[in-house]
Amino acid sequence: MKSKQAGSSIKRGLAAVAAVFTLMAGTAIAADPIKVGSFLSVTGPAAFLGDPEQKTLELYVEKINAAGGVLGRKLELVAYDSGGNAEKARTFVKRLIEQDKVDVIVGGSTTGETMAVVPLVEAAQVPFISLAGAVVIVEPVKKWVFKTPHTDRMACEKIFIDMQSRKFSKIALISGPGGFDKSMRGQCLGVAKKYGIEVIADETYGGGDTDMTAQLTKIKNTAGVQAVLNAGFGQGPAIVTKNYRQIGVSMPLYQSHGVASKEFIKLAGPAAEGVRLPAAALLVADSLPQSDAQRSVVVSYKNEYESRFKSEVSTFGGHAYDGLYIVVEAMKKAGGTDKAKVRDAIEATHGFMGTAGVFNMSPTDHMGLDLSAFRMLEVKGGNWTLVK
Amino acid sequence: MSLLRVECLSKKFGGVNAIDDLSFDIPPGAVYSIIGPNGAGKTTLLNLLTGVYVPSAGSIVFDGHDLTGRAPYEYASHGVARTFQNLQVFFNMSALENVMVGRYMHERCGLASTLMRMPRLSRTERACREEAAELLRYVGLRDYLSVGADAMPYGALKRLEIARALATRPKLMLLDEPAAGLNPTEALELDDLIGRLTGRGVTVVLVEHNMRLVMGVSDNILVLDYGRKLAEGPALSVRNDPKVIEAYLGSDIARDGSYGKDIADVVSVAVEMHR
Amino acid sequence: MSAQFVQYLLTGLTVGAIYALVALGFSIIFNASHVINFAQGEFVMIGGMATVSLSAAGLPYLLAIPLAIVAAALVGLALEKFAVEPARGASVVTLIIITIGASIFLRGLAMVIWDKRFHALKPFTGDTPIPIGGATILPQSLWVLGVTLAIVLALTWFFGRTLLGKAMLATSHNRLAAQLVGINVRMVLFVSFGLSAALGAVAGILIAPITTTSYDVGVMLGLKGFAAAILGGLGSGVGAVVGGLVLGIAETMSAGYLSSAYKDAIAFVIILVVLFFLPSGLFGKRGGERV
Amino acid sequence: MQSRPILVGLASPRTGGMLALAGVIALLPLFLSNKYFYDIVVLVGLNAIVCVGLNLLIGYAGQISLGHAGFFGAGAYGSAILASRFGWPPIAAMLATTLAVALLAYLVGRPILRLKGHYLAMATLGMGIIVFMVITTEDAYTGGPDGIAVVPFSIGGYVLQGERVWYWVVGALLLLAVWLAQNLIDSPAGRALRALHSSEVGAEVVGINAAKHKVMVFVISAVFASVAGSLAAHYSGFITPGKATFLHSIELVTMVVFGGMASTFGAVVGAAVLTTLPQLLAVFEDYEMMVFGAVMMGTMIFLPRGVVPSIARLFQARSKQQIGDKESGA
Repeated sequence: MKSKQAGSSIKRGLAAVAAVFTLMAGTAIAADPIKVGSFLSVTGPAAFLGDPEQKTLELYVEKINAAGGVLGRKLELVAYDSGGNAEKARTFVKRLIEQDKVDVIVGGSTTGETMAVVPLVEAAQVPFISLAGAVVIVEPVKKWVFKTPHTDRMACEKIFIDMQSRKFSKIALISGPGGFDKSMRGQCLGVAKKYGIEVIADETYGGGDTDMTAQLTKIKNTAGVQAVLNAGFGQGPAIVTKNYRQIGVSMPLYQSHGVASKEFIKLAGPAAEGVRLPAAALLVADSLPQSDAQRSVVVSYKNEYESRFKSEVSTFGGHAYDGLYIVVEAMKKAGGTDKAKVRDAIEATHGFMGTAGVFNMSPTDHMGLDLSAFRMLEVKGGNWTLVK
Repeated sequence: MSLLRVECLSKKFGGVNAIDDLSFDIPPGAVYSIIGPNGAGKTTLLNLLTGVYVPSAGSIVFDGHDLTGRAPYEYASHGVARTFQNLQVFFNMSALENVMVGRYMHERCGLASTLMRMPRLSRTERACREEAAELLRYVGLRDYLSVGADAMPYGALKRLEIARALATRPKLMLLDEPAAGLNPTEALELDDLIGRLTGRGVTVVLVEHNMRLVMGVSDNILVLDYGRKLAEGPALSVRNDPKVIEAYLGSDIARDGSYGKDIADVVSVAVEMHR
Repeated sequence: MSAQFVQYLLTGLTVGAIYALVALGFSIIFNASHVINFAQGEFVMIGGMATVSLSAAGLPYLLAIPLAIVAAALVGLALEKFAVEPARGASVVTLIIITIGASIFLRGLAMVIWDKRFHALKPFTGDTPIPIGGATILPQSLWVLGVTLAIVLALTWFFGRTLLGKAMLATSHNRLAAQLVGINVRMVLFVSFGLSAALGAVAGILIAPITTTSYDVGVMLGLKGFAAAILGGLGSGVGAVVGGLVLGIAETMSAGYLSSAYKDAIAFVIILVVLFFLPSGLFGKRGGERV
Repeated sequence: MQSRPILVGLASPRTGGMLALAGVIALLPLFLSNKYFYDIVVLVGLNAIVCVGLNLLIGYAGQISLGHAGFFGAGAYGSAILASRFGWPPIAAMLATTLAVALLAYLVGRPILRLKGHYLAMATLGMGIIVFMVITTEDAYTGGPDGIAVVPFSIGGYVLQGERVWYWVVGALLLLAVWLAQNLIDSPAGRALRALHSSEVGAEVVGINAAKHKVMVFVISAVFASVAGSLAAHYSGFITPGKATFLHSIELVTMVVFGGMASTFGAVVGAAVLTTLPQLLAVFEDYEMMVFGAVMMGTMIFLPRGVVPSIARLFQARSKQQIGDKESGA
């Protein structure tokens, strides 16, 4: 008796859900504005990426529309919060493609969610600019997938070059639990040899860990370590930095571009002094020489963002800026929103000056940045400074 | 020949001997009652005799099988069934289903044929349902066939447990205070029911405070005190045993007044006997 | 070698003390209601985040901290009043799902009221490491250990010496009997939520200067606190403290001597092994049901 | 109770519910206007398969598990690794994985199912977390936190691709899962499970080996989760450890309790509601989490038995009342 009732009430329930679906379907008729789809980790462990990215997209879509839009059409941003969950990202990308019928996608804060949706955008043939770091996104090249941040491999290389110049050859690695951390760890282990660097200690910490002194003590007691590299983002690196000073390790500490924001210095406090990391020029916008070609772009982005949101700019939001403008430029070049033409135009991006550096894409390079786009920074007096 | 042989059985709870070096035999076909003051270890003994507790020492041999230390379901599979003082009815099922659970051992089949719902299973299910209904009628619960156990009165639940125990087709049935909480009419009906059980060839072990019931139906009585055997024998001889009277009169009132009515019963019976 | 050991031990004790505070919160609510309050971690978060925002608003710690604790306690009371109380009589699993819902709600609320970023809290008394036997300890870790000790003592006094505390203890042993002797069981339930929320908040405030805090720190700390409470034996105060310390030390020792990647897994294996031999945890109530 | 006429038999709760579910699955495509909706429904179906199995464990046998995402993840990664890295035929990969997960569940279940209540919850939670940690750490095989790509499912050269094809596959499998679950529930073994839920001692003394039954249902529910995980991996074409987290375990339990414990169709409804809800709530943006939490709390406060049983009870009460009204009116 009970389950018969149950059966009929499911039917009702499903019918109601289906009705809602059809209603939602009905709203997607007008195709007049250019639709830019996005899915970002606005909440969850990667919120520090997704949050500034979303804000940047909103800010600049508004700005572009205020200036008359693109090709006489307004931009419409359709953004979903994936919470850093690859499954959710997949579903939202289906929604963007099938339901919202977006013209292009700029999003994907993390590598995991980016890679999860790659098969979808490839199948649906929608140009997609990822804002995530790992090199696997563009290597091997996927026809419809591009990315704007520097790769983790480049970060490793930049750091190793700096280490080389300081005559370090034996280092320790400590990395977090996230995809970014693991991927960067893998890349660093992969390219270390090329720079004559040997990783003699390799430790990890877990998500939500409150203390890393145990791992660092182990590193401290490993004979021969000359420098330590921490691949990670979020609160982990801040705790590592604090614990590092607490147990009195004197070797130089390198962080990754995953903490390239003022917030890191705030979180780690005085312990951050002397920490080096590779990052885009954005973090040192004001101290760039007037002659620097990048200066005008990064200074204006920094000012726009900080005056609007009253919070410090990060390189992550910059990646969204770069992605959005590469797409806009490509549409202008393609003279419309034809997906294949826009894709070709993105691939032909040349000499575009973004917050991350100069983009020169090609059929074999869907990122288009080189090592020169990275600057080595050091925390001095509670601020980022360029390492000369 | 005995159906159940208990030798030197002991059970300790943190240094206290709840059952202390107890030995007895139960012949088949009898009604064997276990009485004793509160805390004498009667329920502990039943728990030992059904595998709910593992004995600290001693052995339990049932129907020629040494079951010492075995799990309750193994006791059941050899033909030991029981009811509980604190009801262990399946309140999430109907009365009928409760009894059907009791048929479990005689009906179960392989996982694969269960999942695929083989036709054979439907047939045995139907037979099981009918037999369970028959048993409910047998214990006088014909009105409760499809009623949820959570909606049944206390007296009916006690009989439901008996029906469930019967469904296992036991050789030995242990009843833990079946009359507790019943009104006099229901208690009388119980008398009759126990009589019919032995008629079916089931040996009955009865733990009970209601002395009229015990004296009326028992072939043999075991009197426990502090986990030890105080007396054992036919109803008449136990009644007249001064040690038994002493135990009941001397200790129970002082120890615990909660079973006042039972004590009064015992006292009146004992005093009557002594005259 | 031994300096290394001391370092692991000090770290483990600090982390473990925090787990212990969270576990105590679990146990107090469990005793009053037999509910595992999965929103316990959110109290930790509220404590830390409220202190961050209050001190950012210019309040000194002496004001900000008590206010944050009161705020968390109020949230705990509200949780009891508006979510647990109306569901009285529901099954334990249902109540657990309600607290999971509450924890998602509170996290969402915190995200809207505050933000999604990590925040640092200044240590109470500087951050110059103090050397101990070749290892070092932060002054804040001493605060963590000291305050935890003080709380454990205070709770011992509360449950052993005060009427309300005894009433709460009595309720946990036998709810019906407690009701019969005139204890207001609903009041006990209410107070227990307030008390464990306050404990959670204290944990959150103590640890924030060491680890930073954000709207979702409660998830992991709540989980670890639950693990500690189970390890020690649900409902046992001693168990919660011992469970927390053992868990914390097990984690750092595994990270230090075995594998940092699997340190949490090792900690959970230890818990599973303990439960295999002691199915009610280290100090849990023994004995089965009576039949 | 006499044998019932065939017609009544057809309309029995079991058959009726199955027919209703089959009807919904058959008719739902009429409302699904694009692949996105199909995708959601496929995800609902996969979650529902897990929940139907989990409900056998939680709702019927009364044993909690906060680790089933571990089995789901193990199924997904087992299939993914065998099929994508070692080139096994997907069907063989899935079967081997399912067997391995069943064995894992058996080995884990035997010791931990002796635990009761919250202790069991903790033990299963710990087991799930250990599985998760292995998946994220052994990145040489699993791709680590970033996940790995999975080849499409194929049987004998026919490749299962596209949401619509998967819709029918998952729909059929869900029906199968419900059918198996219902068969189990309406059997001696099913009654044994419900019995030991209510009183373990009571069940033992009528000859039920409680430990064996608990392990059996634990293994069955793990197999359901593992198969759903394997399918999810092939369907998505890419998997990350996200689906193996303890948060997902809690999500699964929530679906079961939300829909209604000890109700197979409740499990399906719970999966449907909690899978679609985040999609509907996406419009709330920053407030999504709050609304989701509030919906969960509210539902459980006002429908403490879960959606389906509570509503069923409501209807029963009403129809009884109507009959009463008629009788008194006549």
